[in-house]
Amino acid sequence: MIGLQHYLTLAAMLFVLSIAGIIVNRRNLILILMCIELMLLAVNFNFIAFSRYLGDDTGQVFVFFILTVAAAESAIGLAILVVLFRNRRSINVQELNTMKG
Amino acid sequence: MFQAILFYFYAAILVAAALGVVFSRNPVHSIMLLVLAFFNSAILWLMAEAEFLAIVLVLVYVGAVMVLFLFVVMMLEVNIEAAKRGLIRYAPLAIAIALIMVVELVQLIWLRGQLAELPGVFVAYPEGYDNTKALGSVLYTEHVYAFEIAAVILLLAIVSAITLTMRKRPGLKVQKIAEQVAVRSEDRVRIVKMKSEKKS
Amino acid sequence: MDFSQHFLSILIWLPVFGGIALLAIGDRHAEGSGWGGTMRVTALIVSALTFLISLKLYAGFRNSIAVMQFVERVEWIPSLNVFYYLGVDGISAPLILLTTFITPLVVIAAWDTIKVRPAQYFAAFLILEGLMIGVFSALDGLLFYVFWEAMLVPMFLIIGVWGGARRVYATLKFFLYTFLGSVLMLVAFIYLYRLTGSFDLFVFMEVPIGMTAQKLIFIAFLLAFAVKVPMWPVHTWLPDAHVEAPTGGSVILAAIMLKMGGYGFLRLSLPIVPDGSAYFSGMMIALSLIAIVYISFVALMQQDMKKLIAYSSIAHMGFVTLGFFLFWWIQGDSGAVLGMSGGMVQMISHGLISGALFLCVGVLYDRVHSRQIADYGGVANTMPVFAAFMVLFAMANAGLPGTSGFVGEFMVIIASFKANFWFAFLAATILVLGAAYTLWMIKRVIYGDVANEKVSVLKDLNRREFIVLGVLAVSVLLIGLWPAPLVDMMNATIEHLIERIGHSKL
Amino acid sequence: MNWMTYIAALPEMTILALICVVLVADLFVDDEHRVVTFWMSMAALGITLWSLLATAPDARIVIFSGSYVSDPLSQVLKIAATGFVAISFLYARDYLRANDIHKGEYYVLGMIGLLGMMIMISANSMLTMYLGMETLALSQYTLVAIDRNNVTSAESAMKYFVLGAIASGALLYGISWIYGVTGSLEFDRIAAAIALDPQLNSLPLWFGLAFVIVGIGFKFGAVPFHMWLPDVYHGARTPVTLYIASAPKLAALALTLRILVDALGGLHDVWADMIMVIAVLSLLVGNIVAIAQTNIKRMLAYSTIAHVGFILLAIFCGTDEGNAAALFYTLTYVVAAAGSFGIIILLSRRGYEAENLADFKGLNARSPWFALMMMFLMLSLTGIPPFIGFFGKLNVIGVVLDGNYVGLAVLMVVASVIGAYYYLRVIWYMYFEEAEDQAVLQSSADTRLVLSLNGVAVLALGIMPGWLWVLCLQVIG
Amino acid sequence: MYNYYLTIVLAPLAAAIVAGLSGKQLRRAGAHWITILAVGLSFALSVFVLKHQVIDGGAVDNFYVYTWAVTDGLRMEVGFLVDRLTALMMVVVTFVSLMVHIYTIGYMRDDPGYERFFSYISLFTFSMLMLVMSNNFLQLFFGWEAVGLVSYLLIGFWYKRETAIVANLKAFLVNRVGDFGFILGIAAIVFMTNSLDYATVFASAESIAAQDIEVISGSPWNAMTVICILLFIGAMGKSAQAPLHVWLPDSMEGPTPISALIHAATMVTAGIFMVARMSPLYELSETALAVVIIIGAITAFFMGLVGIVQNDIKRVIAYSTLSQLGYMTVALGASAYSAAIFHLMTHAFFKALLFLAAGSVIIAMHHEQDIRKMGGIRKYMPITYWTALVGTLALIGFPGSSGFFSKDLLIEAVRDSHWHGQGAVYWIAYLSVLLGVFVTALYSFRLFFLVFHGEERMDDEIKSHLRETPWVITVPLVMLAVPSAIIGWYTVQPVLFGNYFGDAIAVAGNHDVLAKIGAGWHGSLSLVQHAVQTPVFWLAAGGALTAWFLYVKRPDIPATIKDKLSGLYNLLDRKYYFDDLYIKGFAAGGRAIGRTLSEKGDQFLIDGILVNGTANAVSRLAGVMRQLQTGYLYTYAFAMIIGLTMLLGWLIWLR
Repeated sequence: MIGLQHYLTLAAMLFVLSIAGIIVNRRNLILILMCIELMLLAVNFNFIAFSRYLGDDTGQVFVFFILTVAAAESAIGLAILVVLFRNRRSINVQELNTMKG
Repeated sequence: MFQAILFYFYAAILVAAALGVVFSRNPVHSIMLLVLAFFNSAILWLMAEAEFLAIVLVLVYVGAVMVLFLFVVMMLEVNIEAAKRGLIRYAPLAIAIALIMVVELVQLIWLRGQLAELPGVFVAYPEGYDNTKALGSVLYTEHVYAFEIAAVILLLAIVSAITLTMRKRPGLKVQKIAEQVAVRSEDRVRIVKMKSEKKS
Repeated sequence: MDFSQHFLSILIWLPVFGGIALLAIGDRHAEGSGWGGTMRVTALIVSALTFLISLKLYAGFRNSIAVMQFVERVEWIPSLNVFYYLGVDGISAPLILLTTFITPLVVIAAWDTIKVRPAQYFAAFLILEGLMIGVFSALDGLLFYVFWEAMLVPMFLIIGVWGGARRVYATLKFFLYTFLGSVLMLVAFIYLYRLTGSFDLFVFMEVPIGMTAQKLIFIAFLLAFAVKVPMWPVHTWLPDAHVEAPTGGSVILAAIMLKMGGYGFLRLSLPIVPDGSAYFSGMMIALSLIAIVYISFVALMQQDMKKLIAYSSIAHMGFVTLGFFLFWWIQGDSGAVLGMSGGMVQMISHGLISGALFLCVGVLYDRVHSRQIADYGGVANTMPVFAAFMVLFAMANAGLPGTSGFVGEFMVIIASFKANFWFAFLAATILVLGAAYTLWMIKRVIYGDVANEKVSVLKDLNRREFIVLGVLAVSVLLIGLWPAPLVDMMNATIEHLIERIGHSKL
Repeated sequence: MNWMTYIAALPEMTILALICVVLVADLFVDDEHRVVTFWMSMAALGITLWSLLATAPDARIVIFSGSYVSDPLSQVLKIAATGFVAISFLYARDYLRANDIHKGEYYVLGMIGLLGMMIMISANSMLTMYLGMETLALSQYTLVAIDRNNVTSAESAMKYFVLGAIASGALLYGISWIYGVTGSLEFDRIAAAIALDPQLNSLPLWFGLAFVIVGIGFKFGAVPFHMWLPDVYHGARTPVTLYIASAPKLAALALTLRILVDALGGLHDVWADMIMVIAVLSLLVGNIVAIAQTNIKRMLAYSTIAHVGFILLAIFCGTDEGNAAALFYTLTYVVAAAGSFGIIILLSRRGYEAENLADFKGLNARSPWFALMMMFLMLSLTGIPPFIGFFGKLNVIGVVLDGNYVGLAVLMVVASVIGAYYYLRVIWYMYFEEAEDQAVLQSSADTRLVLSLNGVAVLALGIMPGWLWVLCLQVIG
Repeated sequence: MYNYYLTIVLAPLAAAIVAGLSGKQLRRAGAHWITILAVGLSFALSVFVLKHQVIDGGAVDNFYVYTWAVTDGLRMEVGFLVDRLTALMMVVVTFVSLMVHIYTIGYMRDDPGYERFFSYISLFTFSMLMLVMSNNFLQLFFGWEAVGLVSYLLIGFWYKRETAIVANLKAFLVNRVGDFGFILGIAAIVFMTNSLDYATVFASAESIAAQDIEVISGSPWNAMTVICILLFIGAMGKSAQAPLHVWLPDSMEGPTPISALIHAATMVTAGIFMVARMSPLYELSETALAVVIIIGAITAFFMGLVGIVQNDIKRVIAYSTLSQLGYMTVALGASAYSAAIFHLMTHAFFKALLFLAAGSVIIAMHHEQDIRKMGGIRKYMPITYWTALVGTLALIGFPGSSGFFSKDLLIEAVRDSHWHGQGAVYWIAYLSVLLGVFVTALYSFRLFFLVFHGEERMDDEIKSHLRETPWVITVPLVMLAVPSAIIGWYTVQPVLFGNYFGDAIAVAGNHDVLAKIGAGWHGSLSLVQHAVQTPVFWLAAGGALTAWFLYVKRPDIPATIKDKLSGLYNLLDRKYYFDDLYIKGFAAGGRAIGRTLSEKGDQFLIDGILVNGTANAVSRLAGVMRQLQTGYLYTYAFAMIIGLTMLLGWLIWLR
């Protein structure tokens, strides 16, 4: 019977995958932004699973807000990305180290 | 049983799409795969009887956010091939970390703690339950405060995006509607009285 | 307003506010006529006034009782049960007098030798004076710590701003060394506060403490005070600080700041953790003796006069700690008081002598701009009066009877013989070694034929320098010939202290 | 339900309304008169402050179905946050004007950030806490990037954004687990659930806790979640750094206290160890790496990390007194940090960012007064009495010793000795070195006045620290 | 009497202060008048005190002037004990001092440090009086060190001379080695009695002797022995007993008047005086007395030998002084304290005389001190010649001279002492003093003949100016020659056999050798008459004759002997290599230790490794740790993830 654990496992896999994506990705900032979306998706899975398991809608409300915020966040993230690109003509992660130490 | 097969099928596609997002060589492919992942997620959420969120996910993400991503990718015209190198070199590290985390989470969910012993069955909704209605009824009552904040966040996103990206370019021709509407003929046309020239 | 009720407060805050006033006056009136020297005169008036007021400490002091006198006690931070609690007894009163006595001399000595930002210089010294008096009179642990730490700042600036070539290294070393020591003391204070709910030192002294805690508290105090004293092997900041500090800084450092370590042992370590002190007394004595012998040998080989005097200070301060920790080793019923008073007298006397010696080096440095022994020779030919003073102070440093340097050493050596022959034996080596390094320096600097051009054109002391050194010389001889007033002042207190530390607090 | 109870949320409502007013009004202000926006914003903050004082609650009030709480703690934190935002606006004004980035959005975003902080401070459920956090974070990302033509600003904004998003992802994941185990998002009910069923206090909940700690660690900038902090402090324009370094620390404290203490207080023995480890790491890494810095903003960033170690160690103790010590420490730290960045701003001028330590050389000769103020601030950060920073450390060490963690106390003081070195280096540069730059300090009288008050405050508070400590104990207790 | 004592002590001090501080205002005459008057006053009063003590039979005065400090039940005071021993010393000190003051007027006439010199010698008189008049150990130590200080200042009086300032440093340091023992002795006394007062200490002498001190744990030593040996180490320093004698010959770098006053007549005898003063203690420790007598014997004989090969006129006398001090010490060791003091007194006169005579010669020779460049001075300087002859005869113990009485009886006392029959100690002591007589005569007359007789070896320039010195120099010579010649006749009986010292000197019954000799005492005349029957006389005569033969009759022989016995000669010439041992051994060794500790200990280990090492380690660590902050986003994210993984791992596996 498909239930809580399966959804949680799926969420965990997505979460781990998104983290791996952030670490492994050394070229494109946009990809990192996408990984973040993936991570939020994993969170949403968790919330929905728990909400359904508990029979409590609050979790789903939370997901609703996460979706809203994530949209706003993407907008700002992409705006910063644009600013960065205009300044540097690049969104390569490996070139993003003028400050260090 | 059928439900299980469906779950595994869509879950497999979801995970594969996610892998594709992470490891794809082309950002556009990544975006497309991410869209695929969102669709599959929506299906899985539907299977969990969270249909309102499933729809919202498709609408908001696939319909808006991913388009925005695509738009930016296109706009920035990043050189794809040049950015390819170095991916494989760090993959083992990422895989190791990922494996450790997976082991940890699997331990948590399946092997240790009380979660492993739970039946883990989703609660069956009562008859006549309407997911959309249920959420809607709490959204404006219990969660009105959060709702207002979400509105502020959206406002903030607007302000931020404008602050960061709007540029007043010199020489840019824009319409100033108010001025255009408010214009009077006196401002534009000057009637000059002059003597008619005589033919010489 | 009844001033006698706030006597110690006046002593502390008069110089502090005087210093702030100096900062406000600034250097604008440093040179020139008319307003010229306002700021120097202010500095002198404030410091001299402080000294004059502090004389009441001697006049009004009752020798016969061991309790705190001139007590002030006002709530400061009620939520932490901290009091603005001041008072003096026979241990602190002489040290306060020493402080107020030395500071005007330092002001006079720096009268026209400091060219850069003189107002800040004098202000730093005045503020420092107030804070030092605060340390000696604070009876609340937190208040004590506040003064203790705050004191570092003016000294840090004095060395750093007006110091020599390696001043930054020296002053950072000074600050960090002492800071490291004192923060652990803070931990001990807070521990005691948590134990008793109060920062009152007398409450600390009364509360029973377990042996492990006593050992740890002792170590925490030890680090704070041993660095200040300084004891071997945490002494290496001192030569550097002394060498780089301006003359006045060296004087204050040697004359007063080092005394805070010794004072701390008496005021805190011994009465608060008597059993811990007993446990570590052997180690303390060993360290003191190492300081005396080892450091004397090191001093012998110094090429820099200030460094030599600095090392000599360490060796002489070894007597202080030796005297303080003899109590547990003395067989028989007397001797502990002798050792402890000896240590106290040694502190006062060392304050005068080392201060004077640093001033002497300062006199030479002002003229030749070198502290290297090798750059001098035959100074007596051109500066006979100076040479007389220098020899006098050198002899005092070598512990010649009749000078104050002898009194403390004599008492400590005698007391240490009561503990163990070898303690006395090693301590008494200072007679030979102290004379060796001091007089060898004298031989190379003062005596001999005129060594070089610079020495040949030296001018003897001017009136200002003569007054400063003369006053110190008189006091060195006075204490040497008649230490009774000094010793009487602290007898009752030290006897009381000995009785207190004789009782276990376990 | 009586609508009058919603009056407790008046400050948030007020500021939101005033933000909208300023936002719209700013459209009609041209660049030359942008200072009008500044004054409007100050007025808005003033009114907010008034509303805060007017609604000061005597007891705990929970409204909006348990998602909003107003108690003395929130009141104190909000007042402080508003004040610090106002101070940062004031310090920023001349700098922004001189550097042609004087936009109305700076103030608007700053105030939205303040709203976010207030929401966090008053949050009583995971949902509002998350939303408040995002409000604050998003406005901060934008503020960091506000100088659009500045490469480092954009770079640090990007780093901040990505890492912040990861942190909030982790936090959300943790929240989801906590929700799953306890079945609730409200702090009170989470605490009640844990208290009711000891069975809940087990691995799944702990997992959620660990993820939440990642979020908290990130917001505070605790090791190893601190990596954004030096780069952001460094890359952002100094007024923005000032903003980030001051008031948001109060929000981070609220986040920590609300989640770890209010909601998960029952799990103290689990999170204490985790907090201790990251606190100790912060202490060491912050203090040690700061030594190697030549950029004063970076140096202060590492110093922040070190101070966070202190704050977390106070919270680690898990007592009311410990939390009060954390509150006290945060407040006093923020005073000193705000002043320090204010002085850096003071030294900067058009086209010249005084961000290197060497820029402080010879400040004593150029301006003895502000050198003195900077010295006060540095000494306060070092923890030298009688400056207020000392009493912060005193209280923290006190509560740590109460828990019998002698080793930790020793570690703390040793770390502060290491830290003393780099603070002293600033004093050293100001006092012992000759000035390389002889330019006259330019700033308005009001800025100078407030900056002076800020510097004197660390001394004055240090001389009279009692009332503040009483206040902290009261609002926590 | 109280005021007299104070005046005696303080008059020279006041004069010293006045002359020292206002030297330039006073001018030269002022400086010498004020000091001479002060010392003269002291002398007159001292004579009065002596008369009061001896003739009027005045009681012993023991009182305190003021309390120096009191703590822990230990009274540290300043006070006077005036008995016959003290009175005798006071007279000797003030008399010699007065003579030297007068003499100095001539001797230092051209010196720029004239006022300073008078100030110093007056200060010395004060210090020496404080020493001898003390009634407690604290003041004794004060005087002890104060005379050392003045000695230091005076040896280095001509501070431009490198040799002088080396010598004064050496003198002070060697004395300090002695004082090191001395102060430990005082500490030991306080340890045993908790008192510094002579009377109290002497009263508890028996109980001290009954106790032990564990210097080396496990082997208790008799407390009295420890105390006495420690005190005697002090005496060895001050009275220049081997091996702490090295400073005295070098101290001749000082002006001659102070060589006479300090390094012959008074200060160097302080050790002898001290042991005599402590006789109640020494009598209770056989071991200590054995140490005393052995050290004295070695000094008496071997230092005399060195005197034979010296060529500096003052150094010869200095070695003679060493040798004579050895004699006194031997007498102390033989419990013949009175004999020691008696010899001290006569020695003070004739040795001061010899020094002053030598100074007279030196002045006349324009500060030439090498006796190889002298000779035949007799005819130029008759007064100096005759007074020097008196001094020399007294020194070798010519029958009838003061030295005869003191030395002859001293040797007799040693011969009959309680050490007789005790083996090696006895024979070492006795043979040393006996053979010493021959040596004494040899070097004394060698000096005398080389200076005053024989060929005139000085250059013509000096010779042309050579004449008798002025009266301020010759008068003191004559004034000293008189007691040198005759004082023995009149004082020997009361001092040695007449219980002169009364309770001031305590001798245990079985040690009382003088009483034994006194039994066969038939007066001074009888002693002189029987002088020729003693080996002492023949040894002295033999020495004098040898000197005459070698240096007047056959001046070529000494060179031959020198060549033949070059090993021995070198040994003596290099003073048994003591200087080399001290300079290359102790001084260089001390410096090497200092350098090692300074460089390896302080600079390298403590500062280099521990202090700066820690600081450097921290900053290097900072450098390494900042590398972790790579600037790359993925590193930052990675750090966060690592942190998260660790937390989770800890929760799962470790908790």
